[in-house]
Amino acid sequence: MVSAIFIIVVGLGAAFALGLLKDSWRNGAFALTMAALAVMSWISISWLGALASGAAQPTDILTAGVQPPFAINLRVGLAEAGLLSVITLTGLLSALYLRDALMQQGRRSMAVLLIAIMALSGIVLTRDIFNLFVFFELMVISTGGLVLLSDDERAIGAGFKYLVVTQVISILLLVGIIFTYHAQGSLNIDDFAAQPLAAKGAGLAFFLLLMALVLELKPFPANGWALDIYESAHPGFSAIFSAASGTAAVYAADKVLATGGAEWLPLATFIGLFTFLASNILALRQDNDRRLLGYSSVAQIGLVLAVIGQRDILGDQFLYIAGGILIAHAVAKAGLFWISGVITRRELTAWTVLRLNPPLVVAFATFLAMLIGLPPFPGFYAKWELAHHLVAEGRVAVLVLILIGALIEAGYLFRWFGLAIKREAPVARPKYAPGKVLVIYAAALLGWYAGYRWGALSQYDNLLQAMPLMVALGFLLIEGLPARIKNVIAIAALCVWFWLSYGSFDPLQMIFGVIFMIGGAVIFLASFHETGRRLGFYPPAMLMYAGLAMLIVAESSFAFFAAWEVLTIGSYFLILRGKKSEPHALSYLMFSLGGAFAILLGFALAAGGTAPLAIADLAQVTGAVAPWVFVLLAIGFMTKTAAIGLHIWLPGAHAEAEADVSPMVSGVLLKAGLYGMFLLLMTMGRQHLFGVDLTYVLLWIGALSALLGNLMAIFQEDAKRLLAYSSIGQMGYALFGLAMMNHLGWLMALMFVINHYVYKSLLFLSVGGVAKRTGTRDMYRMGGLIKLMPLSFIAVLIGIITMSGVPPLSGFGGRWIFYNAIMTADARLPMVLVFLSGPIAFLYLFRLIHTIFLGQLKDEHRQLKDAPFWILLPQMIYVAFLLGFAVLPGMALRRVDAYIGEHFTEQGLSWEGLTITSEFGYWSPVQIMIVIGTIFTLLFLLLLALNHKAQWVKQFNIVYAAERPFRPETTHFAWNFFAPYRRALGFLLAPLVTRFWGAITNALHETAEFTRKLYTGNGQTYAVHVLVFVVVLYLVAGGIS
Amino acid sequence: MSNIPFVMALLLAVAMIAAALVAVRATATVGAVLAAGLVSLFASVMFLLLAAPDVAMTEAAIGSGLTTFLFFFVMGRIRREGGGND
Amino acid sequence: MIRKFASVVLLLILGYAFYSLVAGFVPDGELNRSAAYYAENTARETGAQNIVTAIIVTYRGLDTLGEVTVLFLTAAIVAQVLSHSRAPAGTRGSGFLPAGELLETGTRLLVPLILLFGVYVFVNGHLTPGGGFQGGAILASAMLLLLLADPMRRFSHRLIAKVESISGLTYVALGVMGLVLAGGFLDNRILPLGQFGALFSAGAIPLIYSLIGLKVGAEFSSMLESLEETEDR
Amino acid sequence: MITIAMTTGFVLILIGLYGALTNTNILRMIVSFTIASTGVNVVLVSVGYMPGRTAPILDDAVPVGSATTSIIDPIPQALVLTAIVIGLGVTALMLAYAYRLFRIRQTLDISKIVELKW
Repeated sequence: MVSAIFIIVVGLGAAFALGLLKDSWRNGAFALTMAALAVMSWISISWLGALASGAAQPTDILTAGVQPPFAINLRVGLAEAGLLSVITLTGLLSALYLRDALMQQGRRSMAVLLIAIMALSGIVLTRDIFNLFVFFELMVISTGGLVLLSDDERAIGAGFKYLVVTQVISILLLVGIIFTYHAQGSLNIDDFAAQPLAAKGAGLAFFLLLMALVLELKPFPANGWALDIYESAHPGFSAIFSAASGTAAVYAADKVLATGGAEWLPLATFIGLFTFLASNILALRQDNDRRLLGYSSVAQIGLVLAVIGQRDILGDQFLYIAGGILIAHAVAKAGLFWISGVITRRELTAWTVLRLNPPLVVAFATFLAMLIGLPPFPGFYAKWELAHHLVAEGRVAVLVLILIGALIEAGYLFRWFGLAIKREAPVARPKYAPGKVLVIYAAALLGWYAGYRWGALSQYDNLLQAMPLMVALGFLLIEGLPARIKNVIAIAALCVWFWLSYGSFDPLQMIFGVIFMIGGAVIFLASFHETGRRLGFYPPAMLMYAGLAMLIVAESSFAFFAAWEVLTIGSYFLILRGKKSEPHALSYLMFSLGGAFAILLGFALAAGGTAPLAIADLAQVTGAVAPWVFVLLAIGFMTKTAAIGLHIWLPGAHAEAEADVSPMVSGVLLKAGLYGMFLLLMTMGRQHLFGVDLTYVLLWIGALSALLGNLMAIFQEDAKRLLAYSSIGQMGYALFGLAMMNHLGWLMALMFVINHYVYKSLLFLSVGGVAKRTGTRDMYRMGGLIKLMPLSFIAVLIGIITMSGVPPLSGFGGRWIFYNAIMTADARLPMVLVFLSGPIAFLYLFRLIHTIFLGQLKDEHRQLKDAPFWILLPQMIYVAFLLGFAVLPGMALRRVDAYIGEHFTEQGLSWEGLTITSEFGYWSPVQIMIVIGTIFTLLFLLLLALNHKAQWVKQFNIVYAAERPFRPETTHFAWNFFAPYRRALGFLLAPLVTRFWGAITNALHETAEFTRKLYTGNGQTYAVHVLVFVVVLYLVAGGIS
Repeated sequence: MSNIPFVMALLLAVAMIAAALVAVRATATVGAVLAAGLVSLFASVMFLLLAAPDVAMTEAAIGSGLTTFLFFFVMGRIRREGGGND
Repeated sequence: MIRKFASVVLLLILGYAFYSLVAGFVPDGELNRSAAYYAENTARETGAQNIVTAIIVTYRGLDTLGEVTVLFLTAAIVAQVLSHSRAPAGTRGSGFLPAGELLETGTRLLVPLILLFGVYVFVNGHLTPGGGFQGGAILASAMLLLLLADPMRRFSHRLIAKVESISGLTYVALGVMGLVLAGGFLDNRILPLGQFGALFSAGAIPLIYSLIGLKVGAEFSSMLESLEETEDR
Repeated sequence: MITIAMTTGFVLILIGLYGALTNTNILRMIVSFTIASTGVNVVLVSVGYMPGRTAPILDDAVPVGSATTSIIDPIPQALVLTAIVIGLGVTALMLAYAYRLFRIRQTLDISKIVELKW
């Protein structure tokens, strides 16, 4: 093992040696630089490997052959080795990335780069406070030099501002150092720990020292200078500035904080959280990509500082958590800055150009996911552990603030991703320098590798070894294949996964498993319709299904939460594919992540410690915390089922998705939320908060969702939106059934789970097929399609019969169980609401037939054919299934009924032959079928007899008799069909919820807009900010002495 | 011990602060630079009083000498290019 | 105006903090443990008379290496900053201190003396006050005089850069030798400590301090020259 | 003695900072910063001073054996040496930047260099 001091020796030696080379011999100089950086990286990594595997012990390196504190000593432990690896690797890759700029500016700039990396390594290694100052100054000055690599002349101004501010910081630092030295009699950081700072003035000295170090972390609001650098510097350098400098500075602050004792930690927590939240809010208003990344960097470092503030409770997990966040941030931020370097313009929408190079999009998504802490990246594990530690120690407020900040961060990062994916892209594919692109890919791979390592280190399963996830990720590798081949593989994967796992399913898991896997596979049949390669469809779709697959088999809260996030992120990418779905996908993601954070918080509360929690153990949660766990988990699950109040993402997301995606996210994905609710109610049962039975609240939410969802659906002109709103109502029914907390209620909820999957998939597919043919989703642009699209018509007909719950199809079964169920419950008012919403569903469902298939055919639709075969095929499967299920509901429900019977003592249903009996009556599907069939046949024959003289009349097209109307919808008979109802019930539809969430968003944006005026751009003002920061904290801390 | 260093220190302190005020408030940049050099020079005498001959030498040579010249060189360049009047 | 007021308020509060530092300051009656260690052991361990020098070159050698690097870095960056923005041709000279006959003659006379003095200062750094930095500054002042006397004169950039690099490399190499041959990086005991108080004593300290002197002198010169220079090489 | 020096140092720091925060001319800001760093150096040295002792040089007047009781703390001096040199480096760098800025913007007024903001 090579001593770590050689990192410094090699860096310096190479920098000095560069001076000996001829200025013109730049290739040689560059080679020397790269070689030196490679050696530095190699030393760091070999230490990291040895320390991590236990082959080496943390080592002190003495200089001058004298023991500390009398001479400077350096230390390499696991943390140091990890950070050194980050720093040197960032340096190495950035140097490669900066090749052109370095070659142009010559060996001097290469020497500056080498010294910068050397200095950052020194900051990490040294255990001497004044030595730290020297390395800090080296970092500052080399930053001043590297800023010059930019082509942007504004960088000079930014560099100067930076120097001004660092002068102020240096003054504070030196004063702090000398008085700390006076109090301690030593400059060695480890000696501070041994002797508490008791001497008079020592506290203030330490405060100044700490402030200086913290200021290097660019705390809000004393960070305008850093943002200016991020905006104007060469992205290759910004990567270093963010990933390496930030990392080193954080570690310096940590080193000193660790010695100061616990009383300083709240200060760090406060500064960190404040910075994290404020910078994330500020970033909301950024249009400049690099400045946005700057804000995000500042925020992330703030987060790490906040985590450092928790080191008193994190114990030996501290390194895992803080390191996870720090490394994820370093890799992601470096990667994003590197990407920004291959993009020529600075507005966020310029990133659309990435689409012409799909692997770069994957890299982009990887970095974003790492930043936000999504699985399977280190930040995810860190977030999980952190949440549990914080909750275990009662620091819930800190956790909540962190989660809010993370949510805001996800908001602007994914808005950006949405812009890049959905806005118009340039046509010409730009030529990227291969070296630069290679560096970006290297960073992405490192990110995945870090995720793998963190997974291996965690006390839970390594997510990257979970088979479904591996399969989903495998689709990234076969993106080049034709869509149909990938489709076959996808279907096979779902079936195989089901086949492998169904043996261990209980009946509940079985139902959901069939829907998720087999149901998913059926919907995939429709995807055969797509030709070409269909880039970017299969990986997210399979990611979603992987999440679902992992969700069903999840036994621990960790596995459940990981699966939840996986399916969320997969479905987000999937929804984003729709033509106009950019804002809706974002709102979906925001709600889902918010819900996920609620779940995280709930699980953490339930666990009450850091030991893994089995889902089944939720039942053991008691005491004051239990209702809160219930509330949080329920909110989390209800964001997925789009319960009223949390529903505003759904209509857009479901309606704007592609034809075969809508059934996936509606028919399949919504059930994940119900599955969660099932588990929650099954384990935790009735909980009371402030004396209120929470299931009673759920009952109300379910009833309101059912009523309002249906009500909103009737006023839609867009067929898919109509179906989407109806899903809100349908999920409301299911929630209502669950919340009744009795046998029949649950059975009904399960019935809804099955039925909703089938008819919503069916309807979305058929409407999607029609929309594909007609080119519109607006029903008033359609009409009279019955003869042109007969199969679609049959599908819709069967679908709406089932859905509206009239006999003879299985929807009626659902209704029947439902009516039985509510007779056993005693919540009258919500029950009335639910009753009311039944007929309302009729109103809109009937429009699907009436407006689309009946009435006048539009002139431009005369040549239409029925929907494509592959879109029809699954519809026909569903039709067949519905007919079968109508006759034989017992085939699925019977076992479930028995299973539910384990949870509820009261009488369930009795199943005899084909007849089902409850205490209120019986239901024999076959009899009903026969009766209804007979009535229908009789009526039909009667009509034929009465109308035997009827003759076909050519349609008389009035629409185009005169000029083309300005607003074609106003001439359509079915437009605004339910206007009278709107007048009567419109008040119920005031978009209160939308306004509420809109107001929150606006408030955040306004705050951002107002606050960012702080950053006047004047370097002197920034210096004032720095002083204000210190002085205010000095006052807040009560005049430390 | 004796009063002489004490008085000298006091005088030096007053002189330094006065020079510093001049440096900060002076209208002409040249004057400011010279005053700052003077502050440095007084500081190096102060270092001698504080029994720090090494520091005194360094401060005299670098703080007051080289720094001042650096300022003049840059100001010279700027003046020749038409700026630096304020 | 607001800024002035705000600055005054801020500085007053900061001043109060400083005041409490001064007010609470109690000078040590005895040397603290670090200082006491140096007082007792410097002579034995390093053989240097000037304890400050021993600390700078040996005990805190890493700081000093960093410090030299700061100058190296600054010289490089200053050169780089200015290489992008050379003044228009024909406007040479510092503009403040016009050269004259007297200055030129004086320079010729003085420069060798100054150089010699500079070398004396850093070679004796371990014995008397002064050392590499002071000596280096003195060397640079000779260069300064040359520049002032004749702004047209160019010292060889190559020479300065070579001196800079070679002394830097040797410095680092000596440090590594300390690691290999003695107790650690920058240990001065790679050479015999010699007779306490003699010129050639204190192990590698005089050598290192001389290298520092050369390097610092070269760096200062290069900086001065970059700032003075007005056209492309 | 110590109090005078230390107070002077702190006053210099404050004056320097005041100058740096109120002078809009870049060169004047840099001048102010050099004053502040001189102040820091004075503070540093004064912390190491001990009344009645001599400079930390072991010559005939201060034999090795009695060093512990007769010299002042050498460490702050060593630190100040480093700080002075680093201060010069930073000053030089700032000056170079100032010149470059002047070349680009034709102004030395820092309040006019605000094209990067928000």
